[in-house]
Amino acid sequence: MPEVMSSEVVVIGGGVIGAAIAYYLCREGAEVMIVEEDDLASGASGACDGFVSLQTKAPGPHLRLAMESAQLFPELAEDLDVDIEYRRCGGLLLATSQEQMKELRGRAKALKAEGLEVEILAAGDVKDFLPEVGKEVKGGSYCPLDARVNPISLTLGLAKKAQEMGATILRGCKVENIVVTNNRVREVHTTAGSIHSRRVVCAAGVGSNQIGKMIIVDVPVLPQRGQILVTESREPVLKTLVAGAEYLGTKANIQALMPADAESAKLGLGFTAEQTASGNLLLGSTREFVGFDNQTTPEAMNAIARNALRYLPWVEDMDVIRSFAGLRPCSPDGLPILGTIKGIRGFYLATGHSGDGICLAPVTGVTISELVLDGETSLDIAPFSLYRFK
Amino acid sequence: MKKGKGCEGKAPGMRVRGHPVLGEPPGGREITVFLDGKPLPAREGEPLAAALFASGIRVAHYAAEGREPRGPFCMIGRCTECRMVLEGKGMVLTCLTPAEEGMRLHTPGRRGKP
Amino acid sequence: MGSEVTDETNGWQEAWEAAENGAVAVMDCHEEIPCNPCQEACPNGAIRVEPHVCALPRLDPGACNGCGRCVALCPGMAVFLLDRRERNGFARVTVPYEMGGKPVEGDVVQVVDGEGKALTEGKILKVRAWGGEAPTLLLTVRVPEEVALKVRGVRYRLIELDEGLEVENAPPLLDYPICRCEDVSLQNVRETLRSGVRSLLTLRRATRVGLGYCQGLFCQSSLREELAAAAGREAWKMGSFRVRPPVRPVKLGRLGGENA
Amino acid sequence: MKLRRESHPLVVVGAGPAGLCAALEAAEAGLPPLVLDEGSRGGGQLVKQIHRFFGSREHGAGKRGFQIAEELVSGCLGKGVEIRLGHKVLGFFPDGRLLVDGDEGVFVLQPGATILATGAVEKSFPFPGWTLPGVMGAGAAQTLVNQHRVMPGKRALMVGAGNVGLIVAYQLLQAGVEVAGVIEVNRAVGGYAVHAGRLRREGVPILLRHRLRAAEGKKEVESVLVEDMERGTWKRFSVDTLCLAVGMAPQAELAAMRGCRLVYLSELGGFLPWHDRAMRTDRPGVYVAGDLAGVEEASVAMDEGRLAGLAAALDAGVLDPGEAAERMEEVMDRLELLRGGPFGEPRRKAKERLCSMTGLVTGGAGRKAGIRGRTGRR
Repeated sequence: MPEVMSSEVVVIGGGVIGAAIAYYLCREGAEVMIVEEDDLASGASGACDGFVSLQTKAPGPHLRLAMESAQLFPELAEDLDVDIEYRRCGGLLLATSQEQMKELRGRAKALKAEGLEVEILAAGDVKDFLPEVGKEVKGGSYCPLDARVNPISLTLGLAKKAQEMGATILRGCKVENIVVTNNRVREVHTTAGSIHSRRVVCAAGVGSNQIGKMIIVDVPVLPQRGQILVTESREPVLKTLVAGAEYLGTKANIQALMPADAESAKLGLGFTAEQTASGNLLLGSTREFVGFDNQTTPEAMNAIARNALRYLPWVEDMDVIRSFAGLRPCSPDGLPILGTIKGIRGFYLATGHSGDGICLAPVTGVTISELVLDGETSLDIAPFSLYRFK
Repeated sequence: MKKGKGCEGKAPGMRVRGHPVLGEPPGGREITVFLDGKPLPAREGEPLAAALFASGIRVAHYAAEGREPRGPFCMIGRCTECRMVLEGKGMVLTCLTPAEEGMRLHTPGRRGKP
Repeated sequence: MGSEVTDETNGWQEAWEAAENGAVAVMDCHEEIPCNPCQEACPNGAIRVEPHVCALPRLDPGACNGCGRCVALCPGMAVFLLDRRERNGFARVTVPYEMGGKPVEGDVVQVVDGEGKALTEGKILKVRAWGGEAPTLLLTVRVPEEVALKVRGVRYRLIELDEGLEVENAPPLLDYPICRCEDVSLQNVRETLRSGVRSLLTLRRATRVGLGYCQGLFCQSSLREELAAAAGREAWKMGSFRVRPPVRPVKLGRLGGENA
Repeated sequence: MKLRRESHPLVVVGAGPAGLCAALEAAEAGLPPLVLDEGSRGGGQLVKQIHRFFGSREHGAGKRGFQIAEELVSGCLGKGVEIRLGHKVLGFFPDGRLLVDGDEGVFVLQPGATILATGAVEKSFPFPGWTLPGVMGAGAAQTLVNQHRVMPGKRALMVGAGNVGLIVAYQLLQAGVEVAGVIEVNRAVGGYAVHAGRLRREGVPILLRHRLRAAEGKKEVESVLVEDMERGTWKRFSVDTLCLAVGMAPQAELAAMRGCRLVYLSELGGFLPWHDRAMRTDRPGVYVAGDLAGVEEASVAMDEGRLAGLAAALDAGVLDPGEAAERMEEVMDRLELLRGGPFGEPRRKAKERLCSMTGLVTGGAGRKAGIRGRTGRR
């Protein structure tokens, strides 16, 4: 017979969001159990780039959330025992047409109005940051606060620290049902046994919809595939994060920044590049709704490589040694879903980060831990409520 | 114990001559490639790694921040230990890259070098 | 000499007797290997590999004319010719030869046994080549009759056996990389395993093993064994890295190249 | 600009003995395939084999490996088989498409059916000093001396007294490399006695119950430490080259990527794609042959290739089922015999175990069922 366990809080999902929530809960002295179906960082957190990018967030609540999160990273880098490779390296957003430039200027203005430092660069200025850019590049914007981090190390580091503070991590443990009585969460049934708990956080990423069904709540999170190419390791050649304006276009659904050709539009192609601490370039990426298929495809590999050559022609002689695909937990508007559920006490949602999970993990952790333990949050999370979609 | 003849310093001359089954090697055109700036004889079309072996050179690159020399291990393009930088091409597997006149090879990773 | 004949199933006794009248093949083939070119080689049908391809060859000495084709074509170089025609205490032995030295008739060589030990010095009486475009040489040497059946080859020079140099104390074994591409040491892997890691994927995430140029081809099986040792399970049950294209490195310029 | 696409009714990956025989057989049946190989010469590992081959006439026995390679290549060309050399298959996607890098650029190839004959790769294991230049696979040394005609070093020690170790040690001698010895942890030589005999008569010691401990040297191999397991003592051999011949493993990455179920059989080299007697995997339209389907002799690879070629032609509907059955029976019978004898027995049993693993493919895995296969159910 499976044993019966209990915990003050159960966090469903051992990705970066679950790990961050567990970490901040433990810092407040809570008793936490992470239930992970596979292994830590086995989903999107282990198959993504390490962008902690601010200038790609939508001005408003989204940006404020991200800026809050960005402030938490240096402290995390300090506190975690694992080197999370956090570097405030700055980020470039490149435009390949005057229309895109115009759009970027408008956005920069809006971002600045919210207090984010963003600089508009002419084509000539871009060369200060990159050895060489493609002829199509007309300029871009630069945000010095953009940073990068190793997403796997971040997830593992958060989980490890949480564990040291008393959290239990159940790996290979699948949630089968959530018992609600008298409008309150009571119990979580898992393949490893039942866990008595009055507080359950759903941080299950692309599995959140399935978890929601257990309590008859529709959590509108769909898997969105993003493919990435990995190159051989090189000496440092890329100081900053680099993204193409189309990345922003496909991410935030901005018509003026969408890829021009039909094939790229179909793939949701947007250029991203970063160099990891180990020297590999990660080149992205796509946005495709293909269910739970996390294979890479010939079309996307070709398209990503072709796109990379457009922006950074000097990558031509670099070897691609691997590709991978992750499934972003995507919400209808691309913003996270944070908060409680009407009519069920003790159930909290922290999902739908739509590709911003790494960036928003610290602030999600802090906010959800406040919500779980105090019932209120220092940051207004009303804009991220599940009920904004209704 | 008999001291192996070949253990101290390999001079050029590692080509197989007068093979009892295969006879003399088919004569590819003698060409020159460059290793870290120094000329090196090679036969046109043979893998670069073979040309290096022919001159007794077995270090392809340095790993572990320049501490560890590495050389060809599988000769069929799988181990990737034979990789070197070929000017204009980037990193190549020398066991699969045919030698051409004037190619310039560089030993990557050596400490104190780019 | 009959006592020297150890394998009568291969017709050595008969061959020894038949050799009085001229060259005859002696089959030194004692393992059931799927192989029958000797049968194919013989123009007289004197060699039979029956009932199937793994059977040991049988020679009918009466039908063998000592042409030597089987000597040249045997992939195991396990056939030789014996010729006792001289009847003066000497025999002629013909062995296959594929080493250096470019033998010519008249060369004096070391005649060796199956362990490479010199039996006698002998003069090469005859050099023939047989077996297609890259032929095998057949060298005929004259040796005292009493060693004839021990002859397995000839050598131009004998080398001392290298037994290695005895090492007084076993030196301490140092750490070494288990993953060559990412330079992950064995100790690093073992420490990570001690922290409770039990899957290839987690091990990879924690240490970067298998993330390099070769895609984990070279370290995967060693990692499985380390994992298995830590988990007390069989190595093959420890899983595999997921295969991610490209399975061979490819230049970005090629992958993204515009092709007609 | 879109990724170039090409399609072909039958694609064979790998132009070794298995791939070429598969191509020949399919071509004869009226389905001439497109053969891809990343090497610069057709014939796979045969091109570096200079010894005469075992087997029977059907396998080119008595001829040298590179000669067999030449014959197979010209045989294929004569039958209208297109062989594209220097073509790397970068991926075999679950939808059945191949991503290929060749002189025409990177392109997508859509095969009607695919025969994987990707061969095997030498195993290696880590030990102190194994990263030093001069330590290499026996096959690498063989490639150097026989194909590229260059010596890997002046004096070598071979690890492993299986057939590969014994043959390569002999061929190093032929090329003019001194061989200090062959060491083997087991109590007996693993390879054929005739191969051991050839080496011994050249004065090369085969040291049984000796274990490799370390390769030593500053920049390259200068010596090798070996443990005498019987006496518990250590020896140092002064050599500049250390060759490892410790077995081969099927190169199953493409099969794994395609989603073929892999099974583990140590007698056949490790993980390999499950297949029936007609070389069908559990993925429709995907066949395997040769060392990928279990590391064995070249003669076996050739016959397995023939089976795969026949099965592909049969399943594609170009070969009369009766004729196919007859041809397959003939090849299967020969395979049975090739796996006879003490050396083939463990492999024969392993293959039998493999083919009897049921529940994987509809149509069953029995011999007759294997022949009948998926005719008419493409």
